[in-house]
Amino acid sequence: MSAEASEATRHPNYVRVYLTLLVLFAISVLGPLLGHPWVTLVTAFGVAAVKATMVAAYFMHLNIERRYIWYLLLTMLAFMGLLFAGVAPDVLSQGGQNWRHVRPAQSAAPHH
Amino acid sequence: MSASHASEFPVPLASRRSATGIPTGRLALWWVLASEIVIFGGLLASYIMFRLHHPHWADEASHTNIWAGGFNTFVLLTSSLFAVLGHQAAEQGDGAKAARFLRLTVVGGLVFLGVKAVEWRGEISHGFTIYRDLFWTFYYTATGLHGLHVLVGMIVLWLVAGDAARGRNLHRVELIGIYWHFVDAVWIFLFPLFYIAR
Amino acid sequence: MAHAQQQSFWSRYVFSTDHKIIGLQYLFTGMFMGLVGSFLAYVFRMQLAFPGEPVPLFGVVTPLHYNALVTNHGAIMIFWVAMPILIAGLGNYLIPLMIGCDDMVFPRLNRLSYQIFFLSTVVILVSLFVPGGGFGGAWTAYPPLSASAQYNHTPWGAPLWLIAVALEFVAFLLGGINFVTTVMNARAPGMGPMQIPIFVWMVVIASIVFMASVGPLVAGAIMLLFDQLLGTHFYDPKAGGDPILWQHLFWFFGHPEVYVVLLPALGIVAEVITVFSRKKLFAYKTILYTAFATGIISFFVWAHHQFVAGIDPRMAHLFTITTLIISVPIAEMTFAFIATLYGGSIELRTPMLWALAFIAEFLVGGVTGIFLGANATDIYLHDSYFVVAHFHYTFFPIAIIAGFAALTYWFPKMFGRHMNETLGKIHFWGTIIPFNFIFLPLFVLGAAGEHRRIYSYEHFSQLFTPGLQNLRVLATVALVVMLLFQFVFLYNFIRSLFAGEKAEENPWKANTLEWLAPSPPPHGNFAEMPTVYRGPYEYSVPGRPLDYWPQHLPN
Amino acid sequence: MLSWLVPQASTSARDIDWLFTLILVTVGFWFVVAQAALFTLIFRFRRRPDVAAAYISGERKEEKRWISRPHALVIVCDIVLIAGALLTWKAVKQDLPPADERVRIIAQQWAWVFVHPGPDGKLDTDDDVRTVNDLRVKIDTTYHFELTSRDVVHSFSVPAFRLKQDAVPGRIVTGWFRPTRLGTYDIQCAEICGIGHALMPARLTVETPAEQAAWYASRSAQGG
Repeated sequence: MSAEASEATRHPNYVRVYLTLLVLFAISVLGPLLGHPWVTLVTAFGVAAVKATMVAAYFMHLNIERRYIWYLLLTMLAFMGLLFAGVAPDVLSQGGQNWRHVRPAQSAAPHH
Repeated sequence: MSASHASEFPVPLASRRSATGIPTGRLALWWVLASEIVIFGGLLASYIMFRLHHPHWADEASHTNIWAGGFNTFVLLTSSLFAVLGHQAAEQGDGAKAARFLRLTVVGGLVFLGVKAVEWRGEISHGFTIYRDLFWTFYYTATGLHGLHVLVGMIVLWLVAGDAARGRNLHRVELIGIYWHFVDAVWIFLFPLFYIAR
Repeated sequence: MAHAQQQSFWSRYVFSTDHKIIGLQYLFTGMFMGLVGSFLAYVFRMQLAFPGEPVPLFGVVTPLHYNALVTNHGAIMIFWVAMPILIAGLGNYLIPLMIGCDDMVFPRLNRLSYQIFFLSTVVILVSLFVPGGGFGGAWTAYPPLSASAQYNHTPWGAPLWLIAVALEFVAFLLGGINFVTTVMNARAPGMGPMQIPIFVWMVVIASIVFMASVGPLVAGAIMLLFDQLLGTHFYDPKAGGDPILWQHLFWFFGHPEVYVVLLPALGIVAEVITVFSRKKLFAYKTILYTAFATGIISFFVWAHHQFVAGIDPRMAHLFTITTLIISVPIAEMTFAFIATLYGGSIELRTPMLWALAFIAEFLVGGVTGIFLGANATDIYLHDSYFVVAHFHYTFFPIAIIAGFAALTYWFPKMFGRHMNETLGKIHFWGTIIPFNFIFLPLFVLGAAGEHRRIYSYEHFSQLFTPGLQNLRVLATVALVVMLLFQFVFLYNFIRSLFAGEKAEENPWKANTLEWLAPSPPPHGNFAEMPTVYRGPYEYSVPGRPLDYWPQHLPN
Repeated sequence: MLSWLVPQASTSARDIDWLFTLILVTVGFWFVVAQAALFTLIFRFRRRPDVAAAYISGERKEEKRWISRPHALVIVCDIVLIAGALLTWKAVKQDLPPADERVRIIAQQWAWVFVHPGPDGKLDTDDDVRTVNDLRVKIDTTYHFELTSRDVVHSFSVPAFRLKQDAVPGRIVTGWFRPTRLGTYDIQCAEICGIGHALMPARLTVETPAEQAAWYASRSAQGG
């Protein structure tokens, strides 16, 4: 029980974390208004990564969880990176060595 | 720990052991989330690849409602705060207070789904249906799958809140909270992927 | 449930939360589906040997039938036989016993997992009889063929097949989470990581590999189901989709899946060969580390199934390298198993015969995999009968040979009686010899250029020669002989359930904790919860009167 | 080795058969060694009365040698095989030698459509010859093919050429072959494509330039 009590005292101030998240959220919405693609990329996805990490660390208590739970979740993310790296040369690219996509001209027109 | 397990179901000794030091329920929950990461990960990795393959998807994405999506981000963040405050109350043994916070979280989920319903309705009525373009197929599939998780989370939150109000199974307050934060974290990525990037 | 003494048949055997009952439910469902899958194989092999002739117990095989037969044979044998028997059945039955606790950590989740699995079984069986017939797009279900009834002509069969597979995934995700959590948290006091029996380790590694690899396919299956039922275009190139995406999502799961079933099979072999050679397992830690290495590398090899599928040819190099690298840990593990026999006192009881046969036959499957992992030879051998023979030399040892090793080894524990040894040996030889005569000819046929999933070779002049047709007939006759010998097993199994010689707690004089429990173990397993004092393979320790030293005995 | 079972009718066939033999010899060696070790040990250490089993943990260095040395040897063999596979793949699949002629191959449920370049040796001209399930090529001529599909995934497979490539809708895959032996060979579809999967048996004829010219002439006589 004493272990649990000491865990509780290590909890962060949740409201402060929440307010930080709201500020980050505002940045992610306002960033694209500058209209610069790199700024959008950083404010949208960089900030999203920071926000998700904060939620995981402080709300899901990964900061006081056993360390290998981090490793477990990050390993799963790494496997998704692996999947992306293995599939992108075929699905993302327009063509490659000795092959190319043939697609009907894409437009915003409805396909039915 | 063992006292809160009291229920009609005879809990086996196995469930009460903890060789890792992590309570069994929480340990299992981490594995659930690990398997959820790869489900959402597979869907979103596919989406990102298609998105980068089709430049015209940026135009399609400009038709999503960034204000609705942004408001929903705010709602989920707030409901996450309620969930974690509920956990704090449960840790202090105050089941009634925990239940109040969990029910507030459920309200957050309801608002989220309500906004989502209005948003979808508007999009569909403007012709942005699931068939319009593959972008919209991904949009409805990803946000739909996420919405399903929100719905399941709300139901479980409601059940856990009912138990907590009577001081039972207080350890579950933390578990459903962790799940809810995960659903929140998924939305944190869906929001820029489908709304902001255009 | 409150009154344990007055349990009805239903609450005791059907809605039980006891891990042993659930394990047996999985086991018997898997065995039943094994019969279904074998029957499908019998029908299409008969068609290949005697094209156009009506097959006894079935009738004339049309192309639509044939496609549905091979598709569902593959899917059933992997998802409804290998997975439930090796992982869910034996895992459920043995994990709590082997780690010394009374049940899984989530008994009701466990029951739910079986119920979902049972539902998936019903769906897959129903899908064979719906209008249009069962799905016939191969167990890999490549779109656009699988995505549209316009192409596959099975408007009901295809979605039902996919739903059944998805339900099966959900069942095994729930089961896998239960296994991993149980082994992490509920081990008996004193059982450190290096005191866990190899079989338990293998099921845990397999469950983790399954969990990490199946996610993208779950997402992919949702997308495919939307294509089938809603008419979306995830995999339709005409509307911006990409059929290759499915292939990647499928094989990202599909190849690790091979190791998901292989690892528990290797675990069974480790348990059996140590007991029947009275030897400590050679290099426990090495075996464990090679299993981890195999699990991890298995995520890096998937596209070797797609060398000629239209992927970028530069990627094929990377996947050839990783594929050949994975032979290293598996070869090392095999060497360790063979080395375990050195200096042993080998008794060839039925389970031991099966375990040794596993090593001998799996070697064939292992070395022939090199031909397919090497990208250049795969150009020729891809989708030929060489592939079919290769993976049957892996999956048959995994699912059938290791399965029989496990059944014959743990039968006394599960049912408190012994199986008949003579009938067991007859069944062993009657299975192993015909097995080789089924699949060795298929290597030759594949090397001669015969492709898979072709219902009749009459239209191919180079393949419809008398010599090659004789090989097809040989394979089919061998299959029928092998299937007939399974009745020996069924007779022995059922007879021994009721009239076998009574078994004591530890008939094989083994070390692991399950042999401490009564045979069959009651609800709660152990009269007194055991404590562990040593590793599971302390056989023939010098200076001790007995040649085994159970894990639970104090020094 | 493969040429005992199926004719070797292209340059790629020669390369791939060579690799097949290399792998066969290497893994055959391992197979024989491992099986011999297994059966020898089973026989040598069969149970005998009053002979107890040895206690070997396999964790000590001098014991581990027994698996670590074969392990190192397996790595060496793997490197050799990887090198052989990669070089062959590069020659067969990646590097396109300069084309003498081009053909277009279009798969559909359930037939193969072949577009021959015609007497002028060029595709997309008026004298192109379209055939169904009948591909005719000249011996000792390097062909590039453009492969695609109209509906589902098919696979263009000519066992005698050791040639196989999936035909994927929405993609055009380019490959090459150079026939070296006259004759008529089977073309199979190697990827399940529906009810008629077994009913796509096309024929590939390797002929002399004179024979092909005569065939083109007879086609235009019929057509014109």
